[in-house]
Amino acid sequence: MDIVSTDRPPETASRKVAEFRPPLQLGEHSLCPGCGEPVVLRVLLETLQELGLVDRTIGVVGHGCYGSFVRIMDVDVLQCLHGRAPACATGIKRMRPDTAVFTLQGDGDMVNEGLQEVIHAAARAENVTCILLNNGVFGDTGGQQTTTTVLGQRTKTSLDGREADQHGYPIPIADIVAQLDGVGYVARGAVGTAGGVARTKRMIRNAFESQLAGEGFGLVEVLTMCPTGWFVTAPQGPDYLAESMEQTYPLGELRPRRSS
Amino acid sequence: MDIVSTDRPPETASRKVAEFRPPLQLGEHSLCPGCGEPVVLRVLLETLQELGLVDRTIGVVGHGCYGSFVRIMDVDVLQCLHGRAPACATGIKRMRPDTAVFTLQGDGDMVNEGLQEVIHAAARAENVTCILLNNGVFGDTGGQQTTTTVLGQRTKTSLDGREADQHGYPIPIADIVAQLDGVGYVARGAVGTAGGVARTKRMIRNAFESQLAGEGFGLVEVLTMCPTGWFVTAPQGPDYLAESMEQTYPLGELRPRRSS
Amino acid sequence: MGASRGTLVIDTERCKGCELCITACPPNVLAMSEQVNTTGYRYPVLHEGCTGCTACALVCPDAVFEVYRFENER
Amino acid sequence: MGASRGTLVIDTERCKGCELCITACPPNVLAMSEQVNTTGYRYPVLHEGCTGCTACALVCPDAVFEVYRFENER
Amino acid sequence: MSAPTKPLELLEGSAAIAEAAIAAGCRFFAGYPISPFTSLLENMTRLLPAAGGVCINAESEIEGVNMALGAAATGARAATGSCGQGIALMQEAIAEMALNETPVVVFNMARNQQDYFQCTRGGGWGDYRTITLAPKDIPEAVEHTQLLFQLADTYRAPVILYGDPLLAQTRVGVRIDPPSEPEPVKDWALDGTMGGTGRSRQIWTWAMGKATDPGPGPDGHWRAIAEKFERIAAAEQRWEADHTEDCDTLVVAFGSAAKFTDHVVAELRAEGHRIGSFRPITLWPFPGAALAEASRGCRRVLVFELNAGQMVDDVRQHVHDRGAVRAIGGVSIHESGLSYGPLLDAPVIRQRVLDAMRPDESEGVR
Amino acid sequence: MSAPTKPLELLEGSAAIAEAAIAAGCRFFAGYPISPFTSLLENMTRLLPAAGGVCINAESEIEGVNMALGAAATGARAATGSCGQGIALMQEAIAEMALNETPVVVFNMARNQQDYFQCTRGGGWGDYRTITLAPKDIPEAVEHTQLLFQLADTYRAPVILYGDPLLAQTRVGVRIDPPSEPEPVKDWALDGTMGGTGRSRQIWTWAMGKATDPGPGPDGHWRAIAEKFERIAAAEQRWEADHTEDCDTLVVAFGSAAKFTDHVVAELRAEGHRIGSFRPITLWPFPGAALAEASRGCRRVLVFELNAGQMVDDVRQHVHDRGAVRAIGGVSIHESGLSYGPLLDAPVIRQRVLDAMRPDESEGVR
Amino acid sequence: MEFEVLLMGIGGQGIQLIGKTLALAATREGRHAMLAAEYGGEMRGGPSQSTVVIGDAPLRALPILPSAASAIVANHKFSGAVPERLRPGGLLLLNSSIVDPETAGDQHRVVPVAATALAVELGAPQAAGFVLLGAFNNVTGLVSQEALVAAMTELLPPYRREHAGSNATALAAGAEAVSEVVV
Amino acid sequence: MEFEVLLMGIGGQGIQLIGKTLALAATREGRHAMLAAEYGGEMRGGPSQSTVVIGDAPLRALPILPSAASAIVANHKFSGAVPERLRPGGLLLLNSSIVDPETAGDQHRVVPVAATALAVELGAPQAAGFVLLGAFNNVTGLVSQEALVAAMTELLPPYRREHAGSNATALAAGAEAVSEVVV
Ligand SMILES: Cc1ncc(C[n+]2csc(CCOP(=O)(O)OP(=O)(O)O)c2C)c(N)n1
Ligand SMILES: Cc1ncc(C[n+]2csc(CCOP(=O)(O)OP(=O)(O)O)c2C)c(N)n1
Ligand code: SF4
Ligand code: SF4
Ligand code: SF4
Ligand code: SF4
Ligand code: SF4
Ligand code: SF4
Ligand SMILES: [Mg+2]
Ligand SMILES: [Mg+2]
Repeated sequence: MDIVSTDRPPETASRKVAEFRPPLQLGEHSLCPGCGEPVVLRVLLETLQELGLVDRTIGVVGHGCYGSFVRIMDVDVLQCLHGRAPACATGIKRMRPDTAVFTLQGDGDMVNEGLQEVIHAAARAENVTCILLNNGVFGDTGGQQTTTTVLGQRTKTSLDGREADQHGYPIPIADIVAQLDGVGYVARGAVGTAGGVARTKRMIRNAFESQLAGEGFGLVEVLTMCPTGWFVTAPQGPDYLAESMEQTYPLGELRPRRSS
Repeated sequence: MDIVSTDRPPETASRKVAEFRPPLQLGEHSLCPGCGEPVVLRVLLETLQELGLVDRTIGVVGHGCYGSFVRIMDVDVLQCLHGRAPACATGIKRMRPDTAVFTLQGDGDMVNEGLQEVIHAAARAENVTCILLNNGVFGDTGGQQTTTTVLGQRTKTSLDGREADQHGYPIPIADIVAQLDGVGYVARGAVGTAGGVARTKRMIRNAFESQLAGEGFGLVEVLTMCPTGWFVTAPQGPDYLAESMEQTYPLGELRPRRSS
Repeated sequence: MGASRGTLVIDTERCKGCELCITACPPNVLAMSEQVNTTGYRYPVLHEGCTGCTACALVCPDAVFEVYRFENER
Repeated sequence: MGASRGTLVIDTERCKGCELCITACPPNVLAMSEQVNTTGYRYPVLHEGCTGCTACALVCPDAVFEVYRFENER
Repeated sequence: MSAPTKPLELLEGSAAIAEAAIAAGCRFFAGYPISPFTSLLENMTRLLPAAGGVCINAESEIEGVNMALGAAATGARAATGSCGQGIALMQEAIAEMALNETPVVVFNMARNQQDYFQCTRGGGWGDYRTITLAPKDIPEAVEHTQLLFQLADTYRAPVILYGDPLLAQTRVGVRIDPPSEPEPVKDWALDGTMGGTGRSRQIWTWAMGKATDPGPGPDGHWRAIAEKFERIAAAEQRWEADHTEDCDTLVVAFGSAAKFTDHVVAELRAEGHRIGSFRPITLWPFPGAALAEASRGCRRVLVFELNAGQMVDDVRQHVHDRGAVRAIGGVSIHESGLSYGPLLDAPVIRQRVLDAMRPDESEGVR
Repeated sequence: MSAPTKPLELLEGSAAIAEAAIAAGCRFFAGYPISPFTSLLENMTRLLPAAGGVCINAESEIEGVNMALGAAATGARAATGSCGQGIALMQEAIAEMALNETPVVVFNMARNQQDYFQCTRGGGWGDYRTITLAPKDIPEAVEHTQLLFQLADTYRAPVILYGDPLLAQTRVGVRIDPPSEPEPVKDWALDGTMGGTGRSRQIWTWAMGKATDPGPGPDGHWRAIAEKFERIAAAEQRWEADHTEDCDTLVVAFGSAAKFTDHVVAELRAEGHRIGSFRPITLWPFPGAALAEASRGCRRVLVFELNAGQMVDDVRQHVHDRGAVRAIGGVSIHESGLSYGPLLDAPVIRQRVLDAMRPDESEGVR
Repeated sequence: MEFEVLLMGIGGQGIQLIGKTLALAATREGRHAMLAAEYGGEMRGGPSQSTVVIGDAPLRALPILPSAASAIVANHKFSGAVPERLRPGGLLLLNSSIVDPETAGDQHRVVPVAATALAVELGAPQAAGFVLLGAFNNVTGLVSQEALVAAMTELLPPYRREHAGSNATALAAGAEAVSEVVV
Repeated sequence: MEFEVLLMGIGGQGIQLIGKTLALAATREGRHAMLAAEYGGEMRGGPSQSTVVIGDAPLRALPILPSAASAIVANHKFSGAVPERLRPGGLLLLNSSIVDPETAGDQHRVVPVAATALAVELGAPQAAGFVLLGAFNNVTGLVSQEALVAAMTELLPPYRREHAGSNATALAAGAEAVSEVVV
């Protein structure tokens, strides 16, 4: 099998169909090898670009590994307190109703510390888009159990695996939010496979379009790999995601847009 | 029609079928005329007595008009911070697994300030019983909108009636909790009618029995009249409850005991 | 109103006049007094026909009622 | 491996060696290098048969790929 | 200050503050009911929408303060409030706003004076201080409300009004004038327009900036913040001193309580005592130099505060002669738990002052 | 203190503290990850179940502290912890525990020394103080941990350990002995047994008691609490003073930083400087009288703290000559935001001390 | 000059409303007024008190009055504080339908008004407070009777507007009842 | 006497593990040890440093050393601080497979060890750090070689126990490599 040279664009007639990184990304991220979060950042930024929202978007970013994205996202952004992004987004959207407002939060941020914020914002029908990066652990602090950790998973605070008796059950936040009045769009994607990435991107696009149409609260939960916090190798990430997380958190549109 | 003398027990052979107040109630409450909360207190105390839990019960009481019940409940009790009762109850139950632990909270306490606490405790499958007195307002502070205020209701912070656009939608907490893993029993009663009171009492009894059987988290939501906060007269309370609140919050067992 | 199968003791001083008992009484044998108690509230008075069903006691927030059921209907 | 309908530019210095692209490639034309980049990671090399499907670029967390689709299949 | 033509309006303190805030340009308010703050929230609910603003009955204090933070981040004049417990819950966000420089006015309609430390020493995290104004009465609360919006914007910092039940619930005739100073331009505010320019905006306590335009990071940023607070400390001290030229006994008090001590001091002055009064108007920055000056030559500095001794810490740091300081206040709570107890009463205070002035009293440090 | 027979264990500070806590009888722990507190939580997760206790990875700091409150209310020795932001979120509950008298140990594994006010002035609500111990190294942290459980129970109050990344993450050889004092009997604890007796128990900040047995209510109760804190303030001051008999320059520092200043002071002493050191071990109660004594006759009192100036407030209140006080510390943050910056280094401190001692320096108050 | 009024009763007697009416009337007349509510907390039932101060210049009065020139006492239940605070010789207007004037001592200038009885007589039992206020205002001449009526009307919430007429009658009846009292 | 060692490398070279090994070995021998990790925060990749201090009495050393008697440098990338902190004449043990000994200057007693090359030779590329540690310990004689092996074994998590043998070999190889160095 011949190795193809890949150090410069081909000289034969061709069309570029994928770019290194979206124009809105200002630099490299510093996340672990095989982390799923940068993939979501990419599709999010691509979506903002594609929807023409570049100069009227305000992002609110929580605390987790993705927190460092505030340095490389070329949109106006508030780095807020752990868990509070939906409340901050509320203040922002109410004062700037013409902007597209989104939050970027992890499972620790949204489903642990800020569970109340997201549910209340959803019930309040705030017209904002929340994006949840669910890797089932606190990645940033080294892999402790969050409320979304699946049963049986070992973390630094569930040493023999999460046990329902001792540690309780995972909370399927998207399913809960999907059932509230006041909600415009809820979906759950995953970035373990190329198809999953593409579908996730469509979900994020739907959520923003729903916001632009004023349909109410939007949530896109994205299952992301955290090999570091899962104590698996990077290549094992997607399989682990499919075999453990997707079983607890089935993918799909949990609340499609009313118009669609 | 003759008026019957009612200032002393009858002299004819008779059986007392209802007592003034349960032996566990140490004195009078100071709540408004027509308030539904004291009725729940009564059936709660009767239930503890009937289940023989008198000397192994610990109550945790939140902040609301019912807060003053800590002065008249003859059980060991912690008056806790607004909204935090389920967390306190967790610490208590984990250290005293042989006691029956309950919380007494209002809608402002549980569904506003402490939404996170109750959902997390439920998902954690804490083996405690939470009792929600849902009157759809902050009664204690004079009748402002809570998350459970029904659409259209006038409060001091929704002057023209709660409007979805401006104030969001009510949160049906019992329905949410009922769907979580880790939950043993969830029901919703109301105390506007005698039948409702009787059914509510059975629900509370079921919840405690579920706790004693170690089945996980229990929640009994009780719709209670708050004529003061609803700005209606006391006699109008039950009708208002039936016509507005029960429409949004249907009564019944939302998660019956597994064993039953 | 038929004969009484039960009766009440009404601790009128505790009553706060909310009238919940009035509507709760199935045979409709409770009515509010003209007088007020020392706190200024009107309170229920019982007419013939009580069945001893305890509905009034169940709904009363202020523990005003004791209910008795006669061994033999009067 | 059939003929290539597309090809890549691989910015090997950015690669962190996670191998997500390897399994993502439908025709299985990516393999990890023996060499390491200056950060010490192995990186993907492309063999003949790329379809230009962009799967590798979609899954790569580190924006290592540019994908080109040939106007005429080579 | 007020136009003589405009008639007085009889307003509850909370209503006066709400009107003053709206006149000052407040366009976002979020709060959660708690006595005696509730009436401010209710007045805002009533008045703000008509002024084109938004008032949210937030689901909790934490959500309320973070909504206000978000609103302020867009450049809107925003406020929130509560009392004791609720302000405690806001401490993380108040520190955050100090460190990420979002200007929000926090109305602490306290139940009493037991939250002096809470206002002046924070309790959030990191090095920050909060400008705290403690009006003695409703007209001053109106003035302070407007001043606070200006100070918040000038310094890009959260600021606090320390009120109490008397300020919240008393009704007096007041006039609300629009503020004299214009709202500053906020080029730092997030309006969404800078995306894609490479110079998009960022609000972040760590101030690390964007990859293309690095910020100072936490070390540089927090040192800059600390310097800013030193500047504020130097520039924004406010106080009121009366009869301090020749006084022998100085009574120090703040807020509503100072209104009472002033009354007592005036009485005793009239009776010939060499007594004066000192009132910190800004609890932080504490007017230390002015207190040192006012207390020069005093044999007794009597600190009257309705708590177990909190401001006395600041008095001791600055008073001319530390040995002269005596605490004559104390905890005093209404049986409802929600307001002052019987110690806040002119005759009682008068007695305490007289007792402290008795010549046979040993002049020890408490 | 330690039995000479037991070998040293090489333990990370967090592990040593966890073992000390468990040896002291801690049976409930709830915490939420945050650097550098996380490792204490992880060690508790590992060790507590085996000791028959419960460790919960709480869903948030607020839930964690309230779980600990509940556990403590039953009489169990309970603890929680966090750092800056998380402790800020706990302030309402810390005040609550002070006012409803539930003994909980709070481990503030801080990122730096910027949370002195947070620990010593609260920020919760009402009049309360928290005993705060600031160990200078891991062996002392072990000792303090055990002492804190005892103090918490003795005074029925929440207490704080003020740690930092150096204490959390350094490994040293330590020995953990069981504490000498027995756990006090807790007849106030809720065990559920008193229902139906007419004397059922109640824990409540307002202490209104039961209808059949009224309590003092908020006024009486909070005054009693204030008196209790005065007793603690008198009885529990702890400090360390070195070379203070004849010194001309006194360096005041706390916690890990004091370990560094001690080192510098020892060096300078050895070089012939008349320099001494003073370390408050209890940040509250601040050892004011001891500092007054130690600073008598000093021309300079140099306060080294890694913040913008917080402890200096307490120093100024108590030092013999307020005019001698100079702050020589400052904000200094690691680029990660999570630990100390370059100022915490012996050579740097030495230079600051020497600069401050230069005779040509004007000796002003900062 | 500042003139202080203590108002005391129990919840439901309209004490707060008559206090507001008096303060608003004075404000509308261009005077300075203060209305301080004694804080009852969140306890229901029980005492209702307020104080009104009226003056021609910006007020110096404290929101908790050390002493007062006059008092209106609608119920004896919680009026223990009155004798303490009312200055000797001060005006003490009593609802003599409920409070026995004999119990008032001789320190003060007592003016009894059978307010409850009068109100019932007028067919407006809810308006006893306004009877007292009308009487008080006539004795003191603090504000004009028209200003009182206007303020009362302004303060009624829409759903109570129908009481405006009977309240005004009560104000007038109160004034009438004390028209021969020498101030 | 307290003896200080600075350890410097980049993440993944096992710097933390060899520091722990040394400190644990000393502890097991009944000595006092301290291991301070330079705090890298939550940034991934980048420098890895630690310091070990060993003594016979309770230690007085600071957790951030003002100066040290010796250093082990596994990578040049972030070793800028070494010359500053290492006392003149101190021992500087270099991984000469990566760091050019020429760049070390003449202030210190430089001992080069081709640790990476040696480790690869031994078929245990992960064990370069232990080669350095073995060499360092042989030069300094801080602890017994057996104690090092025991500590290393104790520290390996169960799923890495299979490395124990090759790590021990690496320790020995390092010691061997410098056996002729005069201390
Ligand atoms: C109030 C507060 N508590 C704790 C932290 C510490 N903290 C920072 S990031 C983080 C974990 C976040 O987990 P998640 O949101 O799931 O993000 P991930 O790192 O997994 O992507 C935590 C607990 C904090 N910053 N603030
Ligand atoms: C942190 C905090 N915020 C606010 C309050 C004030 N507060 C006391 S009771 C109450 C209302 C409670 O409403 P709910 O729980 O519905 O009880 P209800 O009075 O309606 O029975 C509030 C907001 C408080 N005590 N603590
Ligand atoms: S710890 Fe997990 S979430 Fe964080 S960067 Fe690494 S892989 Fe991603
Ligand atoms: S305000 Fe409502 S809830 Fe409170 S006591 Fe009155 S009726 Fe009951
Ligand atoms: S017991 Fe039944 S029938 Fe008798 S009065 Fe009560 S409700 Fe009516
Ligand atoms: S329900 Fe009870 S309180 Fe209400 S009117 Fe009837 S007896 Fe009185
Ligand atoms: S573009 Fe498609 S076929 Fe080509 S290398 Fe990437 S994944 Fe494989
Ligand atoms: S997915 Fe990207 S980072 Fe991972 S191995 Fe492939 S090219 Fe490298
Ligand atoms: Mg996560
Ligand atoms: Mg309610």
